[in-house]
Amino acid sequence: MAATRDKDGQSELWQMPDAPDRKEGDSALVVDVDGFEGPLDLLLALARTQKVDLAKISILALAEQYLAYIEQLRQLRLELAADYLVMAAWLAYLKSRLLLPAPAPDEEPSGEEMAAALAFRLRRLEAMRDAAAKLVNRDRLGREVFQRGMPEPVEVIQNSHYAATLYDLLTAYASQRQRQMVSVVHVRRRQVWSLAEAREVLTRMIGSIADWTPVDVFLSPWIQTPEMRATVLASSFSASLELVREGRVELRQTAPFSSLYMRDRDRDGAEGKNDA
Amino acid sequence: MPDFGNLTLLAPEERRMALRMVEAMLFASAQPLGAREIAARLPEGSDVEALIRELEHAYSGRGVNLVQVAGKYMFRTASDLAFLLQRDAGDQKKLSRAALETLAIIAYHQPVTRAEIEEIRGVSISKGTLDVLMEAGWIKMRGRRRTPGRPVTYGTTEAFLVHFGLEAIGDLPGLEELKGAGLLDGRIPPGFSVPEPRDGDALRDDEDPLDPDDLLAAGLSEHD
Amino acid sequence: MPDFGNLTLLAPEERRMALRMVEAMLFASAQPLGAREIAARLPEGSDVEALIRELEHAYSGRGVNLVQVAGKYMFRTASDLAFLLQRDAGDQKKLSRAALETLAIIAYHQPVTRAEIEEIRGVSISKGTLDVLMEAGWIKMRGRRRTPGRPVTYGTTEAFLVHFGLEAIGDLPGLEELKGAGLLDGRIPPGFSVPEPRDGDALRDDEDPLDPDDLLAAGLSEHD
Repeated sequence: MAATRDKDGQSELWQMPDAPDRKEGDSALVVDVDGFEGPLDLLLALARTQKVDLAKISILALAEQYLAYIEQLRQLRLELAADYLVMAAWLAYLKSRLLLPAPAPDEEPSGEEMAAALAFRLRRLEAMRDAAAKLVNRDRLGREVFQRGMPEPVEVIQNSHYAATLYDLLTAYASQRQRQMVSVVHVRRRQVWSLAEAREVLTRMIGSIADWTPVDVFLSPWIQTPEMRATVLASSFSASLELVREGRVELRQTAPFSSLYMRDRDRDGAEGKNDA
Repeated sequence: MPDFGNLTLLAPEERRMALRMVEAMLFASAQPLGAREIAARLPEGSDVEALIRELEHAYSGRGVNLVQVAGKYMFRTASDLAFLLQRDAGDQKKLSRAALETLAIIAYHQPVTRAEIEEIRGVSISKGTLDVLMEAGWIKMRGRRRTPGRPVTYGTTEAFLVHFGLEAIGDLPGLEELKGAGLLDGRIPPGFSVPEPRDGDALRDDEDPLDPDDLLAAGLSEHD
Repeated sequence: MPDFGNLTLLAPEERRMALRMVEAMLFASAQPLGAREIAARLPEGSDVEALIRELEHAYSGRGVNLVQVAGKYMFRTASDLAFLLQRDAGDQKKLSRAALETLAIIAYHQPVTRAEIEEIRGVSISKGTLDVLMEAGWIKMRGRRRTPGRPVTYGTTEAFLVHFGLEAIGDLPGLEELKGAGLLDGRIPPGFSVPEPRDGDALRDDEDPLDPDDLLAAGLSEHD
């Protein structure tokens, strides 16, 4: 316990088992073989050492060279990138096919065909390298040859840059306004006095209606605009009918379309309340 | 009478090389070069002034001249050919329908804010639309409306009148004329109106002048 | 033997004017100009090709030459004067070997997919490699191969031709030999048909246009 609490002791405990592992890890680092860009690049470099025209190269010899090289690296306990190993396996197979021409099924390419394919790929890669070198050694703009340092830009005069006639303009204006007058219908939010609202107002007023009173008189505070009149009257009328049914108010109308009068059913109580 | 050069005839091989060098240096340089800068790259003992004079002479009647600016030398297009470097870009680009409508609304309803244009069109306008019209030089920012947010107001320019052959913005046809021309059809709801367009740079009562950095911020300057 | 021109002696006044105009236009532009662009600003009936040839000849031995690149024309400094001007060039980024090989493969095998490039080089290409070439403006995405997965095809741009001083993609160095050796044939071993690299924008039979967001996704636009 003391050791774990102690800072140094703790780090010792943690580090001790790790240290040997890490050393093994060092040797397991993946090697990008001497800066070669992949197995094909390595093969091409090995082929160069044969110092013959790539067209006449011995693929068998090349395969052996490659396998030997890879073996050498592995003896140095270097972990090789996977594609180098895949190539090694493929070359080992190619080598066996070339040395022991087994009767292969028809679909499979023969050893010679496989060798030719590899030779082709090597030649093509080399050709592209040469081409790249030729390309880069050309007189390149901005490196060997130069364009005008102070170009005089073409000045664009924009006066009549956009074509549009007065007719276009008017047509656009008229048709768009026309479109809008049809399609943009401003539906104004209708103000509605709900039945509930009307009932609430009427209920509050029941106590203060002394005698027959025209409905529109005591509703006038709510009829602020002409548009409101209809909805206020309609809702109040419906609400008042309900109140009549409940026996709380009385309604009276002397003639069709004449004023509607309302009074408290229980006038005495109402008066009492008013007095209070 | 300028001629296209007698350098090779007069100059020995080295002189010709020096001339080529001066020519190439002046051509490739991104700034005018002084005689001393040129001399620094020439073989020692070259008579730079003489080389420049010879080159100047050789190019004097050409499409490109060697000119002296602020004591330094540079190639420049011959001044009588400046027209070649101007391109009238017109007559090709068509205004988009959105741009045309926006332009028309600005013309009729000016001074008008972007929000008002959108309200009239019933759709929002992209910044690009106003930019195109500004670039064409047909509209400009006039001022700022004295309402919350102080929106910029737009109006048409002199160039607009010139392009559309109008003497004044008031010459734009009104409602009756548009109807008469068949551009608006008969079913016009009550309350529909076409404003009588008015321009003039004088600000309206509800407009403030533009803020000093309005034009900078928009990356634009007025076009009229 | 180049000479500094016999144009004025041979040419009548109008021809001389036309020559000056062509010279001015080409000199003024840092970009190559096509014969049609030039012709558009010359008096009608001018023989542009002949004027250009005459100018080409007049400048052939000079410090500045008229050259043909990407099927267009431009003035640039004579290549033997590189020593004089290279200090102006600043230190340009050197292309990595991988980038250079990839560029060559795209140039000679276009239109070509990424997988095909990788097949030729025998290693996978890092994303950065194509980006560098696109950023330089030398390659572009052309379309999509009509094969499973619809891989993007790459090709070279006009800027590639201009930078490397090529008149057309058919002028790539060693192209004929490579074709003759069957090394530009994708199939192994060399087959009967030998495809020619093509940089024209017209898509091949087995190419589809790019999807609209291909360019966006790559954060790149076409460079030509």
